[in-house]
Amino acid sequence: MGNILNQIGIENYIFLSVVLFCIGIFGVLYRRNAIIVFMSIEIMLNAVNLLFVAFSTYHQDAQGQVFVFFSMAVAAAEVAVGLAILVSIFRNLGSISIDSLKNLKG
Amino acid sequence: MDTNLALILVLTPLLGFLVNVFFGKSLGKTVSGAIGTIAVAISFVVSLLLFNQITSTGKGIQVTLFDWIQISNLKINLGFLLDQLSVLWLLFVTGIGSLIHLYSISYMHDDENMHKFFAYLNLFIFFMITLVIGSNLLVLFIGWEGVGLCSYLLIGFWHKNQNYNDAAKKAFIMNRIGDLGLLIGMFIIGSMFSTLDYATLQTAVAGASDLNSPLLSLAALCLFIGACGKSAQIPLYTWLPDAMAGPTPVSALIHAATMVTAGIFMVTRLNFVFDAAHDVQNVIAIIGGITSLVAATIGLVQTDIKKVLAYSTVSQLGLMFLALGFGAYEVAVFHVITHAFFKACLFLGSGSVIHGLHGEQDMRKMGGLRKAMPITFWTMLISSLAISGVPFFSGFFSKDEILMTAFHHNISLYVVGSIASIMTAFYMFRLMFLTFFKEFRGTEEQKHHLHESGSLITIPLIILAILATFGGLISLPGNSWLNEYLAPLFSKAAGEEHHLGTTEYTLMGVAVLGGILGILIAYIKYFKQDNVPESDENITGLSKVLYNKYYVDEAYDAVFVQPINSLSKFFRDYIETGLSALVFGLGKVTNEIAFQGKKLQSGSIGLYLFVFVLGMCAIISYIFLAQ
Amino acid sequence: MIHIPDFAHATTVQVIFCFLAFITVITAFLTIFSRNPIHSAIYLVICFFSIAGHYLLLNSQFLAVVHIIVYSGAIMILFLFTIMLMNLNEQREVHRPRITRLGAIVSFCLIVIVLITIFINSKPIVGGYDSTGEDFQSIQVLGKILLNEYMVPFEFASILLLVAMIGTVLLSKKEKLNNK
Amino acid sequence: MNVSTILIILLIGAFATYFSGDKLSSKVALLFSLAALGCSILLLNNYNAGENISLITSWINQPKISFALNADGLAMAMVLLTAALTPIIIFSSFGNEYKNAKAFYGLILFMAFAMTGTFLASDGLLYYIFWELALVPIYFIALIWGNGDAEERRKAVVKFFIYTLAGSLFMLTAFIYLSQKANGSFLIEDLYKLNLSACEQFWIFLAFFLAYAIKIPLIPFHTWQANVYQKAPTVGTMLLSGIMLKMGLYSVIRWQLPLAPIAAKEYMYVFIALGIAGVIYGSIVALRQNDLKKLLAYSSLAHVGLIAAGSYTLTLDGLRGAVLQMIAHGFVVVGLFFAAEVIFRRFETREIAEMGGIRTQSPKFTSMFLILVLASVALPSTFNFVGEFTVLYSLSQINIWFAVLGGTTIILGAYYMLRMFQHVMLGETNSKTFADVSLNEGISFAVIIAVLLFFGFYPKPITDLITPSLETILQVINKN
Repeated sequence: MGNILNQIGIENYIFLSVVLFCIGIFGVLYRRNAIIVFMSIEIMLNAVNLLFVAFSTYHQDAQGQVFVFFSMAVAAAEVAVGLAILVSIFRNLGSISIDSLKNLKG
Repeated sequence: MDTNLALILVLTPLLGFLVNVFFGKSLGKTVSGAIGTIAVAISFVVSLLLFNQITSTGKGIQVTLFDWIQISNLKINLGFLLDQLSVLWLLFVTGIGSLIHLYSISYMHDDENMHKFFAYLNLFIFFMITLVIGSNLLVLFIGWEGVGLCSYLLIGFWHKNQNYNDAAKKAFIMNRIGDLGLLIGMFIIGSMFSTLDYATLQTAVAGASDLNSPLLSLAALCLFIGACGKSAQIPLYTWLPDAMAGPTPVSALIHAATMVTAGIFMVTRLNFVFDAAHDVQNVIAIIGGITSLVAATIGLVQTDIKKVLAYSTVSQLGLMFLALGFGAYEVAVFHVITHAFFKACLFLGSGSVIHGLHGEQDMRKMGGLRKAMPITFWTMLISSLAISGVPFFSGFFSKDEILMTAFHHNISLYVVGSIASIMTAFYMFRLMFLTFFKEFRGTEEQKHHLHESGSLITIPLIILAILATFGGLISLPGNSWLNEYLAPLFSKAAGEEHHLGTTEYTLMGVAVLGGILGILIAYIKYFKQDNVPESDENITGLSKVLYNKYYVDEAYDAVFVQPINSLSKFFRDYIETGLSALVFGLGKVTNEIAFQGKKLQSGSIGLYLFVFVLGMCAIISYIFLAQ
Repeated sequence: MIHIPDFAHATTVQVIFCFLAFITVITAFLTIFSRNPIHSAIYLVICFFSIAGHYLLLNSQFLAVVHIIVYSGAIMILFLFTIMLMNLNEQREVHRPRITRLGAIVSFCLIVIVLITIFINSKPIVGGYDSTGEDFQSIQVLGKILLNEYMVPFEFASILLLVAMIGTVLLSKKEKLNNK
Repeated sequence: MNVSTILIILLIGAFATYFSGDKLSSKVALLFSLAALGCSILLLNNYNAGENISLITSWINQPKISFALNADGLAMAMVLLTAALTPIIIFSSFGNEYKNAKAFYGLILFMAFAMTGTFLASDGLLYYIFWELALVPIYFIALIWGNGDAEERRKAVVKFFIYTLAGSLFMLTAFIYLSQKANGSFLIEDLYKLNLSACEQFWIFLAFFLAYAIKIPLIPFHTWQANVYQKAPTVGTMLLSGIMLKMGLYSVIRWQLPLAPIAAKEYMYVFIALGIAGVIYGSIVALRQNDLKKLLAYSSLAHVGLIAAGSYTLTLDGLRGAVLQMIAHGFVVVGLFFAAEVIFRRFETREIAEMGGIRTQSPKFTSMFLILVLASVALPSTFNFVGEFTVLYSLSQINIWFAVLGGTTIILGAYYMLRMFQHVMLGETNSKTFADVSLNEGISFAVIIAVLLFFGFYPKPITDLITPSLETILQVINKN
């Protein structure tokens, strides 16, 4: 079989991940629920991962995929820690709305 | 040998000063006075030796001690030049100085700081000698400022009185204005001729191609400003009358006989420069004439005995500058010498009167002192006759020569000078009549204590009176020893000899008549009609203007002193605070930015994210779109 | 230039791509817009599945499998657990003020425009998509690379995961420790 | 033996003083400062004998900084000034009690160390380090042992610190730029050799100017001066006005002019005018000051203005006069501030209005003070006259009006100094008792006065010492 990108084109993957990424950003900005914000971040991460894989195929090189592995590991760790933090915030404040997190005020 | 003599000449007064400063108090009054007097007397003796040497050889002595200041195109030595002019000056400075020291032993005997007085007097003599014998302008400048300093110290000798201190300060600052002129003059001369040494300067000026250049004129003008300050000429004369705050011997020595003639000395010394700048000579003559007239008019109505003498001094100095302006240097020098004699005598006489009256200086409270103080009276009378130009006294010859020179050059200045002379005769005899004739107008207690002063006071008076009488002999018209003596100094033949023709005799007659007229008016007004000047409040009209010295002091105060003071206040209160606020403002702005920046950290995560995204957009577009 | 799929003569692969892309974008949007966090989580799972589909399409099977295990499996379960633990529902979230929403929309549009402009302006890709035929993404190859070239980062990743695990336990247990 | 000896003595002295305890510290400090003076005289002797007393060793490799101390005549003169003034300053403080004296005297010696280093350093960065190092001790001296309200003092001192520091940063920038041009070398010889364009020189000149104008200070950068002088303890004021100001002036001659000669020539008139404006402005502001130390501060502003104007003339006379005047002013200003301190010890005030009538009670002090006042107004036969005359002469060679305007210092200086003298010393006897000077105080005054009078009549030794190095600097300036 030939290269799959001959039929789809790398541009389309780029567009797809851009859109996905922007949706993630939009979610981060739009929602105040910390969990949803977290989900948006995951979407953004996945958009990047997708691009990595697409280019990995494009270059016929495994390194992009290896990177995605690490990125997944980091994402997993991040989600675990992040959610733990959210839980303890929820315990303390009774809310996970990011508007209530004003302790960073200078 | 010459070096040693010169050093003895200079250093003896300095030694006297040092001894009196460090040990004066423990030595006792008489001893410290004696030390002071002897120190000056030694200088006088040395001066006589030098004079002897100069007259026999006819050549000046140049002594170089060591390099002083190095400037690229100038090398200034600390050196002395002893020639005809400086030795002549030395003679009367140390001579009169010795007499006045002698006089002061008695006069200042009641003062607790007498040793200091003698220390200052000796210091003055030291600086005056330095001024006179310096071999270049900068050494002259040491003496020039040094005598100013001594004048400051001595005017403010009674330092508890702030008015006296004000007068002292005023004298110093006025002198410094002149000194700036002198300095600038020196700078110009230095850059033009690359020397400040008199001898080299003379050859350089003589060899200069473009005489009468504006730069040289400017230099001469600046030097003349210096002379104005020191010799109390318009516009810098106002310090001299105020300087009468000092003890009377000081007025006699510094403010009549010696220091104030330094300006004339300097101009005479640099005669070759002034000869090359005719415009400036005219300025000098005009200023001299005006000063003599203005000062004489003020002198007409003064009631303080020393103030009268002070204005008389200013007026006489004006006459000397009149002569200088016409290039008749030897005539001016002649008048300096005779004036030193009779004015010193007058001041010392007035000092004797004041001493006798325990500090009273107002002539309205004197009178009838003739009987109580005969020696003082006769010596002062002789000096008054001399200053008024009565024939065969010294002042007659010198003043007559000045007027004659003026007549030959400029009639209007001659008229001005003559009027000033008539006025001089008038106010001097006004002084005599008010002080010595009629009845005593002071308190009973003063009358009771009236007595002639001691011999230490009267001996100098007598000597000076004799000199005032016969001093004119050194330069008789037509047969002048002085002119011949000074001839080597001047480029042109020493003074165009006055052919004693009809004109000259007429002029002499006119001068004599004028003098006698002045005396007569004074006689009628103050002896016959028995007038006594009115008390201060009752003075009106023109006399009020004159009595208040044309309000010149007030004008200076309003035009110079007050603006500078308000400027200073303005600078201090507004500019300084403004600049300070500007600097602090920089700090405040930083602070404010930080404070506002702190507010940006609201803690709102939404806002942070929003800004983060915007920033990311900006960065990405910069990286990818800017190219 | 943008490669516009010709739908009339679309190949199977193209059709699958379009379909997957459509699902991905739609579910992503739904994740963000649904009020109920649980719905969001469900949509996200679908989104992740579609991304795994993309991976498969790109012939990286192993990655697709790992993706499903990690994301759809582990992470999403974590999310759901958390949501349920907190007992969140749609009423709890108050809507943001209008200005914030406007700002979000503006910045969204902005970044979309910026990124798209960049890609339009960037140089077109030169050359075709040649395939060397060499195997580069099979499990074998990846395993070799991971354990040879990327040995150290790989071990670090494991440490990271360990640390994250410990941290998570500590964070969620902290309250109890304080209470004791 | 080379010049580093004196630095070592001062540095060891600073630590020895600190560890000798509060009671002994003043004496130890005096001892070490005298040792430094002796050492500097010895060095001068060696220098005059033609011995090479400079030192260059590499210090830091990346960036390339050498520990280079260059002692030419000019630097030696300034080192001597520092070494001579430090013992006088320390000795003058013997009448005061300071808490934590060991730190106080240690800091004085440390400051002397840093300032000596500044004068000697011939590597740009080393020079900069010493330059900033000198700022630290004076900051603490003024802050901890100063007088007046603590809050105001802190404000004034911090302003001074930040202000001068900010100025020097520009200098550092200039140095870094220069060293880039000179292949990473900071050595002054290499920097002298650079051929910079007029534009580059302009910016470098400006950067240096900011640093020096604040330090010297020239108007309008002088606002820190009066307040700090007033608030600092008198010892600190003496260090500042006597030596530290000279650092700025010295650096103008050593660094600023030779490194940017084209710019210096181009903008000569501007900077001379600025200096002269400082003369007039300082004099006028000094007229109406009520605080004795502030008045002296403004008089100092006027004098350094004249010195700066002399330096910017770029003539041998101007530079020479400036250096002479620097030394003379160093001595006289220390003497004057000491006089203010002597009065303060007795009257506990610095307000001129509360003084007066001292002369009747203490003739000796009056005489000494008067001599210092007269020296400050440059009476001929004092050292100050030699300097002032030379500077004014050089100004007159540039333009006669500069000399006239600069010469107003002769009149205005006399005005404010004599006015001050009149109100402080003369008048009715003061109701408060004023003991005449003690032996210690008398010695300090006598030394200063002796120096001023001796060099007033015989400045040749100093002139001969500084002239060759000034000529070298002028050659660098005029190389194009």
